[in-house]
Amino acid sequence: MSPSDTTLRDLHVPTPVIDPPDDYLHVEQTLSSWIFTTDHKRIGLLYLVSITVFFLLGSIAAGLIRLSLIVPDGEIFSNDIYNRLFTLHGVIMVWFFLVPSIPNTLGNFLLPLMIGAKDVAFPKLNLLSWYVFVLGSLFTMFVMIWGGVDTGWTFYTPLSTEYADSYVIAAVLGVIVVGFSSILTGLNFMVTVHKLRAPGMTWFRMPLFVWSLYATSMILVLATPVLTIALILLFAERALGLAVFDPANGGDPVLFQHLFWFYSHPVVYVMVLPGMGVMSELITAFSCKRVFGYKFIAFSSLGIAAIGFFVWGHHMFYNGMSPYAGLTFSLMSFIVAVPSAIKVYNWAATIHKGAIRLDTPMLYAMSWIGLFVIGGVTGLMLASTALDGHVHDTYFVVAHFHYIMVGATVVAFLGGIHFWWPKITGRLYSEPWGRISAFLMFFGFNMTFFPQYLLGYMGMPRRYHVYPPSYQVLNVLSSAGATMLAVAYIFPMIYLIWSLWYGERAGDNPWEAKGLEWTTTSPPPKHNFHHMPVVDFEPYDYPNIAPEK
Amino acid sequence: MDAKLKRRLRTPFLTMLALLVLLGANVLLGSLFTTGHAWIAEVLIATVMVATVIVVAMEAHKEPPVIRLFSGVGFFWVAILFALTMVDYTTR
Amino acid sequence: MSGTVGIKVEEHFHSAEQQRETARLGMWTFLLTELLLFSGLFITALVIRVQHPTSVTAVALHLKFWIGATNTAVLILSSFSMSVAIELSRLGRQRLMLRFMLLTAALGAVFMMLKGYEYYRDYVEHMMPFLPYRSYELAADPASRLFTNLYFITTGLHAIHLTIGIGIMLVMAWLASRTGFLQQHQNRIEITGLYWHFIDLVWMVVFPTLYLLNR
Amino acid sequence: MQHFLPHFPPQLWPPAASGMAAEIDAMFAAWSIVLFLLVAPVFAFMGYCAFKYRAGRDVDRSHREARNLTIEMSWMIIPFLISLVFFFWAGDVFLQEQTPPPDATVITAMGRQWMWKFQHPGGQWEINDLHVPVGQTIRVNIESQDVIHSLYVPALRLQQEAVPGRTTQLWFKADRVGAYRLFCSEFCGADHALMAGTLYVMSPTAYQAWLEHANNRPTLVSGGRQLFDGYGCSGCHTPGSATRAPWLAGIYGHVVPLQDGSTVIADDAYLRASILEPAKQIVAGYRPIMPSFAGAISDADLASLVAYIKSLSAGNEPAP
Repeated sequence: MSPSDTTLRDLHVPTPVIDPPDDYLHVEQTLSSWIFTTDHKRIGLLYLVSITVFFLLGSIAAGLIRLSLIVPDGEIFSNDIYNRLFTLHGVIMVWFFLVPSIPNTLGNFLLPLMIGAKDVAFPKLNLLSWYVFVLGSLFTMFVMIWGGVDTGWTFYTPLSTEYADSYVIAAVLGVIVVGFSSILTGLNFMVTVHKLRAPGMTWFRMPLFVWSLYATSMILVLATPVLTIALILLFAERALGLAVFDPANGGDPVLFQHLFWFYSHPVVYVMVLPGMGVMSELITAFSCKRVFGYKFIAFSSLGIAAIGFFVWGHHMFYNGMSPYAGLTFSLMSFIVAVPSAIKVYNWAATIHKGAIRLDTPMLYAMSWIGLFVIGGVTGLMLASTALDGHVHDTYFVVAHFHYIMVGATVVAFLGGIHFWWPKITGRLYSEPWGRISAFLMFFGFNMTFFPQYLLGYMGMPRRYHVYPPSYQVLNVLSSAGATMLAVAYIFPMIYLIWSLWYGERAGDNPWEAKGLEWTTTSPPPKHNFHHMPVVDFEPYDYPNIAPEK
Repeated sequence: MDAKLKRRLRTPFLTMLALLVLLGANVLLGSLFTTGHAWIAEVLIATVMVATVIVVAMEAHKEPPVIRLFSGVGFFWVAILFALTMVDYTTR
Repeated sequence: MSGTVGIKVEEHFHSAEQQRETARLGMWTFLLTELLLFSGLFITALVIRVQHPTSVTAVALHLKFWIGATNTAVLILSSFSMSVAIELSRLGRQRLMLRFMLLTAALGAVFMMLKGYEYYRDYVEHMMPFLPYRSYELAADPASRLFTNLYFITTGLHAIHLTIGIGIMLVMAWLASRTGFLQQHQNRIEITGLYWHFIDLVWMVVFPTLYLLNR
Repeated sequence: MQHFLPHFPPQLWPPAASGMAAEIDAMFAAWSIVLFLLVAPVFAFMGYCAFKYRAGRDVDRSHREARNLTIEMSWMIIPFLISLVFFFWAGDVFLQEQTPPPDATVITAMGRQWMWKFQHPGGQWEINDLHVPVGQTIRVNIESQDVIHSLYVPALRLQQEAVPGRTTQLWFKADRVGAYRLFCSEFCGADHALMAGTLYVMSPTAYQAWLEHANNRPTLVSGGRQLFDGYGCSGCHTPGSATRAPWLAGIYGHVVPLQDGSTVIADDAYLRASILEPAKQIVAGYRPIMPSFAGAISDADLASLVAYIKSLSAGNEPAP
């Protein structure tokens, strides 16, 4: 140290004043500023943490299921434990992870940013929604881990009402409570999109992610109450003796299934639609090109949400429902595939003549399209009545909906998290590790679930902990794939958390993407924008000629 | 009670009268006919009552288009639920 | 006089008008969910009616038709009283509005008392098949249990909604007992009114569904 | 863990035992090919574009379109119309499945936790296995005593749920002699996975012989063993089960200590009473958790169960 330095210090030269960061992460640091926050970005992070915990729990259950199925004779877990495990896995993954996954984390964070609003329409309701979610889901978790529920996540009567010897009442109550959280979020998003758009933000200037969130919210608002009432009737029958479905008195257990699937099929689109929205953002950003057929994609989201309500009976072809109803539902299911196909073709056309960067989010996007398409076309097979007679309730169905729910929702969720991570945290993650994880995810996923298609066509019924030995090779293969999949989940958790401290600073727009959320700082200030935006540009206005590298 | 208030209360009052009359008609039908096709008239009267509440009492007619849309669109979904469920039960 | 009525604009809204419309749209969206909730019960009722028409008629003849009809009238009156309260709130006449809100809540309470009496009659007349220790009037007709049970679930769920409505009404009345309420929160009265009218509307469907059709 | 070494070679296609099964295989194959043709070009195109138009490559990017109504409408409508072929094909087969021919032989299937009971027209019955003659139309009337089950035979590419309170139907005409798997495919509780058996498609003469052969009717004891699983007794009355209940091997004829300090000799009457009214005489050290089977079990089944319990000698593990 040179003497001049010491003299300078001794002269009490004031240290340069650094403005404390005023972004939403740092503006207040107390615990109560987090748990009583009404800031949609912080609530999004609260949700992110909660659903990650549930995802871990659900994955552990899945891992134990795959472990058990390595041997055909059910020696690893007893029937009761196995049944409780897959019920736990189903309930957690559907209601505590997939339904809130993209809408409540990325959606909460991005919706106001993307339409240029300061917050969602009802910030307090938004926080209430998180509390309701946490209370309901923790209660259900407690019940399912300490007591156990062995009805499957579908709670079919009369197994759930009379015969199951487990804690159905409490679990059903918890799921009803979590339903209110979905309703509040959906309500909030719908009203926000209608009423809080920035000046100039017309409907056709909204990002496609917002369109898909709107369609998702529509489903949440219109479908969740029917689940609530179905479960209330179940609760009344089991807990209070107010039987409505009881076959011993002439009640119809199929009616419960009608009510249940009126919710539970549309809710599949709650899982997929936000994923499709994320895809539209990723593909345009990494093709550096305006999306092909904006209006078709936008309206196809609404189309899926609406037609999705007409198809629930394709879960019920062989349960004694009238064959004419079966044919009606089958036809509607063929129709609902149309808007999904539109999207896929339009994304392919978007890539054409773009300037494509194969960064981590784009890798997730590409694998998303592959997995979603496989899941989608096998869905068409399942919608074909007679074919469903063979593969219904087999591993074919299991593989199909995992291609949709994991392949489409989880991959989109991870892709979206990677894409917006710099915006959320202001940091960049390690790109090489990101790419490795994306590849692992794709291969691990296919290795886990493709064999299940074969198993299903071979005739292995689902929810079997004991199975004929000739199915073992494919089961072992599937379990091996599951370990790879587990690694692909753990990697991002590690390097994303690592990046919080050691990641490079991201800057406002590391991907050179378009959209209002990239015009503000990373992380955004508490009220999202330093100057409230006025929108006078079209969505995805990428330059017509790709930038020179 | 001043004139202004009186003028404003005319619609609610007439709404109440209309609803009571409709209810009276329905009760009459219900107490006179226990079988037959009186149910068609009864359902129609109930539908008119519901429409009156939504349009007049809840002032949907004064609202911006989006709220008018929301006040009606729910019935479309109710119709889906009813129609497709009944496809099953009427053709079994 | 109407100059004294208004809304305190919250931070994330541009204008009072935007906030007002947002709140109303939010309530209408919530009512959409309520509509779908109850329609799940109505479709159940329809299915039971289609599958067991004679049993349903047998049950309907045991339900207290006249109490149900009176209760419908009570709710129509309460809706009127709510409408009056809303009109008063728009004119800024807070004290008179307060009385009509209390009247509305009181009419709701009358409904609940009649409902309670109806349940008591059901108990006396052995129309509670879910009570294990008590015989059931229509025991010879097992399918009738389904509709009787649905009657209790539907009226019970409606009663819960009405109780919440009365609660909200009392809280609003308590808030409105302070001066200056309407200058800041006139909006809330309108929102409460929407909910109240809707509960009324639900009963207008419940009444024919359970008591009236083919009795 | 004798099954830890996987079974090689893996079977990758299920056997088909009826004409309808062959048709469904054909439908599956045709569907797969059509879907492949609809999807593969998209994947190939995306792969090609991702390679050709990588950022930084100097390629022609002019004439970029943001929309094209003709193209969009055509890829919306054409695949849909193609797929409709399969809607009609599948729907046609589905309606055939749902309308059994009038001349079929009727077999009754009763599902209950966790067994299938099949009853032949001549009164012969069997548990979990079903014997049918080849080349003859068989209609199975399916009922359930408790929860929803589903009778599923992969080799027939067919299943039908058993809904309590109703009778559903499934029909088939097996055209290949053999033994095929039969499952319950709708989750029905703890031992759902064990509710499985075999469909034996036999030559008509063999079937006749089977029908007439007395040995094919289960003896009291062997029938009782299946009922022991079927009524769920084995769920608790098995060594090492999660729910603690006394293991019954060798109990017959011995002295049993009861909760209230008294003792009783386990004779026929005691075994019967314990099944019908288990709460009356609780064995010392156990909790009164067993449900009553009064009214839920027929006298014949009760006799079989008691016979089975008697047949268990001390130390004898239950037959696998």
